[in-house]
Amino acid sequence: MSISTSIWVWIAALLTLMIYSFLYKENPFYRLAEHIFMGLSIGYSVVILWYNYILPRIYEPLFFPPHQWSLIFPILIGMMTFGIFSEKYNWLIKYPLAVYVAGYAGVQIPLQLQTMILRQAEASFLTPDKFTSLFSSFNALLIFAGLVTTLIYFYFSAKREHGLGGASQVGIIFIMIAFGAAFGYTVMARISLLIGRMQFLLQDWLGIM
Amino acid sequence: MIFLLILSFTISAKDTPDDAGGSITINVYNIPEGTEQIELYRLTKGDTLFEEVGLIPIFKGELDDATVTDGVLYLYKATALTPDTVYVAEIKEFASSSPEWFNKSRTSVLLFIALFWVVILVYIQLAKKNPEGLFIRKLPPLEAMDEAVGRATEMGKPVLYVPGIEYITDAGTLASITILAKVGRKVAEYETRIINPHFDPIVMTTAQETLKNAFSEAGRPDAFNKDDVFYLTSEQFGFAAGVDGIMLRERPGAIFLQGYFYAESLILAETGYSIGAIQIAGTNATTQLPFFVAACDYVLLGEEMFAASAYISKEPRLLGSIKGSDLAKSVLLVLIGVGVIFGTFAAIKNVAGNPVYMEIFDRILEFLARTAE
Amino acid sequence: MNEGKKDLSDWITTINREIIYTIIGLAVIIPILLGIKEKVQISPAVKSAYESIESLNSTDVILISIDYDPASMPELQPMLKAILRHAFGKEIKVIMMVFWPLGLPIGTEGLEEVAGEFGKVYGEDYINLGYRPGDRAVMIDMGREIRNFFRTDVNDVLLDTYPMMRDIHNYNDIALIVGLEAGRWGEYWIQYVGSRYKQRIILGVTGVMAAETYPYLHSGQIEGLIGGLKGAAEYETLIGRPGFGLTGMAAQSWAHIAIIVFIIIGNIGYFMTRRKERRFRIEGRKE
Amino acid sequence: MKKRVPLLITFITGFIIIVSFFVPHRPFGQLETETLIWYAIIFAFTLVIGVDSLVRLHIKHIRKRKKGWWYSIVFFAGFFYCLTIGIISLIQTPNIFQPGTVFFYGYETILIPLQATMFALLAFFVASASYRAFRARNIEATLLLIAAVIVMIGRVPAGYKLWPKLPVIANWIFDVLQIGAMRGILIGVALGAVAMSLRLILGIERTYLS
Repeated sequence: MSISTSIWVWIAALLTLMIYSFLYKENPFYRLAEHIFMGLSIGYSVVILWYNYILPRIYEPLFFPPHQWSLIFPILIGMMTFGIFSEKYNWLIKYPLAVYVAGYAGVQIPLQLQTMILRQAEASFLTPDKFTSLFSSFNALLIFAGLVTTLIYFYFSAKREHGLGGASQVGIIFIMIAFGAAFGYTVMARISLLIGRMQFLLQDWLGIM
Repeated sequence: MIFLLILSFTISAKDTPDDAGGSITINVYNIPEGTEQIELYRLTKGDTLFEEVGLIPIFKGELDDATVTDGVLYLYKATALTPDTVYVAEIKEFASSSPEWFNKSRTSVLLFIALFWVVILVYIQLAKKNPEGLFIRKLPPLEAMDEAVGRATEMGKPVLYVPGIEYITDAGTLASITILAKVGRKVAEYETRIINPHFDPIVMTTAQETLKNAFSEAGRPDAFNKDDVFYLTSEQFGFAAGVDGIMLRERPGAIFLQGYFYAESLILAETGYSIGAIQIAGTNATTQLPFFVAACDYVLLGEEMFAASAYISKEPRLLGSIKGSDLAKSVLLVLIGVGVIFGTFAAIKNVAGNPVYMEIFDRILEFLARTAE
Repeated sequence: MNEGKKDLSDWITTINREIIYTIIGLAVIIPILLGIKEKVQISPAVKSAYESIESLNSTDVILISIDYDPASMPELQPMLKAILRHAFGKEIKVIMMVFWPLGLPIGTEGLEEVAGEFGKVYGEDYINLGYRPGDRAVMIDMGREIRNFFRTDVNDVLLDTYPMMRDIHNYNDIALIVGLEAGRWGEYWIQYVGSRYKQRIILGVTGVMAAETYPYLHSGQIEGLIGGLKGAAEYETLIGRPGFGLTGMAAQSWAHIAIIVFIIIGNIGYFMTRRKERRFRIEGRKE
Repeated sequence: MKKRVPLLITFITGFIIIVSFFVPHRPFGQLETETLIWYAIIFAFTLVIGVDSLVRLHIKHIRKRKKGWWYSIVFFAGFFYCLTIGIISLIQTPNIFQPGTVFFYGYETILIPLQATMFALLAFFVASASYRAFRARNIEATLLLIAAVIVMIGRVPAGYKLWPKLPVIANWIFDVLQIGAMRGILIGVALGAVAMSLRLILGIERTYLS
């Protein structure tokens, strides 16, 4: 294999090097790549906006049978966001904002309770099947201790005195171990990304593999 | 004495519970050995011919027929095909579907919401009556924020505030906006510059208003520069590239990374470190916490971020709500604790030959598990 | 400290970022350039994936689904190539399809490369169905008739023109599904095809996803699991054809060791400065 | 009018959505999916604001010949490039994300390498961050360091060669030791988010409406 003759591979390779150049220091090449990136991604959002939102969600349901006239409401609410373009009608944006934020808050409350809090609590119950062997009992108790002390660490309204202070000390130890483990676990995936880029540069671009 | 029971292949049909109607649940029992396929047929009352509905998955023995009309009566028949025989089962009475007004499987969620709501409201009332009696522990990252702004001012450098890459609907983003108001007031007080790039346009407009108010409150409305609060891009790594560029060019003295972050967290934090800025991070993204902890000077860990946003205002109502969610934590701890004791107790009792406790325990677990579906 | 003069302990507690970056870069580049291969331990999960394909006959057909994009290519492309080499080496026929649009170019590249190595003929030994949107609907409908969604192949040629496809209509004609996953499609394959049609499935997933996919292997819903670059390297070892997986694994090992060495150096330096500071404090009292 | 009404809207909307979680009967059961469609439409309008903000900023840079103004021209070049290939593809085919279209090709050849390279910077950053942060300063930091190093080395073949038990210990740390704390953090975050959402609906938290 030899060096690539495709202009697209060259562009991609040069952009890759431009981005990496910032590891050394800020320079015009990085800045160039950064602005190309920015421009492309905005152009991309405009195309997505047209293609994924305006066409299928506004234009088609409104102008083709069965006409969904009810969609006029979200369109009107959406248009109120344009209020920020004028000094006088600036406050109009608070209406769509209120609808938007409240709607998601309403979805979040039961969903968080159901899928995060209750489910995690349920998973933490010590059922008899967790005590089948000495080792598994030990593990179950360890997980349990980690959970309880971590929750205690996140107590905000109680003074850290007596047992509570000690428990939250243990809690932060568990938390730190968890962070270390998560960090170590991710390293491999991150190195894989670099391997991918190097493979592209060495193989697809320079052709020296 | 040994009874040899040959259980026959049967079928049952009932209205699918807790749904909006339009669905009947069919169960088959005692599926014959060696069955390769179970076919389901349906007869609409008044018709004469059975029509095919579909295949019932053998391992599950259950199928939701979601092609029915509410109120119409149906008769179901299933056939189990083995290499040599065809078994047939039919329901005796007509079944029909109807919508329900309450999803019973979500009762525990409702209970918790009601409890939570009441607790928070009660504490808010208590806090209003007696604001002094409310203790909230200090959060060092929050204390460090003023100092960080101060140091940036001393060095003559701007402050960079990144509100994460989620939408305004994310609780972390909302908390970040409150923290931004606090940082903004300090920035205005010290007459420093704050740079605030955004991933989402709505968060941007909200931040613009918030900062404008913060500057007014500090008595310097004209010091606010709207152009410093700007939209960058809604592309994850494009945003990271843009913010990194800003860090390298503007060299902020203090960097706040507050909000929901994804993989770009460490890209931003390491670049920020390389320019020697004080970094105070905070995120409700549990997956990114380890990276912030490794690379930043101070970090608001998960829930601390929400507590911080309530703490800033020092408003009794908000502080009351922190107390409320602490109590919810206690309830959970008690619940889990009781579960542990009861579970152990039930296990011992069960071994001793009294299955009643075990059954109660199983029921409780089932109740919780159902809600998690 | 001591008149701004830097001694060894200061140097090693504040190694320049550029030096760290260079060494990490080299730790990845050198193994790739020299094609260094790492020896890996075979895990049971990969072994059972290997055996699933090993158990097939030369008349059997496997379906490979490319459900990843270029970001996951370093981990999953070596798996694709290793599995293709294994299959083509056993004269098994291959159908490839794509659920992640950006996966099409890379999947096609891998398929054509390995097919070329084995002198396989398009349309007789392998076929490329291309990309279709609508994941779950496509999966379910392919249980009835592949042509419902894939009337034509990736080149817009009718499937029936190809001799290989004449007798292939649905999952009954496919011996095994191989899903290469970087997203949620792996779970869809299990739920919508594995359970519903009792289809045999093996999955290859990214390293990050491996932990959450293991339960499916334990419950028998998939027959084998190849996780991350390490899994790809194991598979390459099993088929006796070392490829990029093993090279990548060497790069991984080097980079990991480099990071750990940096951590150790940093800590040695840290303890040295601490001791030095303590000494200075005591000496300071003497003065 | 300017603040009261939005707060009222917040309360009513939030309350109805919560109710709909428990009531499968029409019209509540369909409400969640229906609102999501509505929100997608509102979202489309907000994107316009973002594009407007950025385009305006860059025009300003060019007009005022600010330092580095020609980078803004580069920005527009990228912007119009993407727009053009988008339009060409839209005219060509109904599905522009189909492999083979100009848009797909332009996306794949330029945007993907940029994204991938930015993402891959993390390989360098995990190295520099762990060198700097993983120092045995106190008990917590030491445990963080030990957990990270064991999990890191346990995942590569070198760890097995060093000591065959290492991968086993790494797995145990990941499957057991860290689970409790992670669950605790998750529960905490969820409780905080629920409390925040309740504060919003009750109108106590209103910074975002400022």
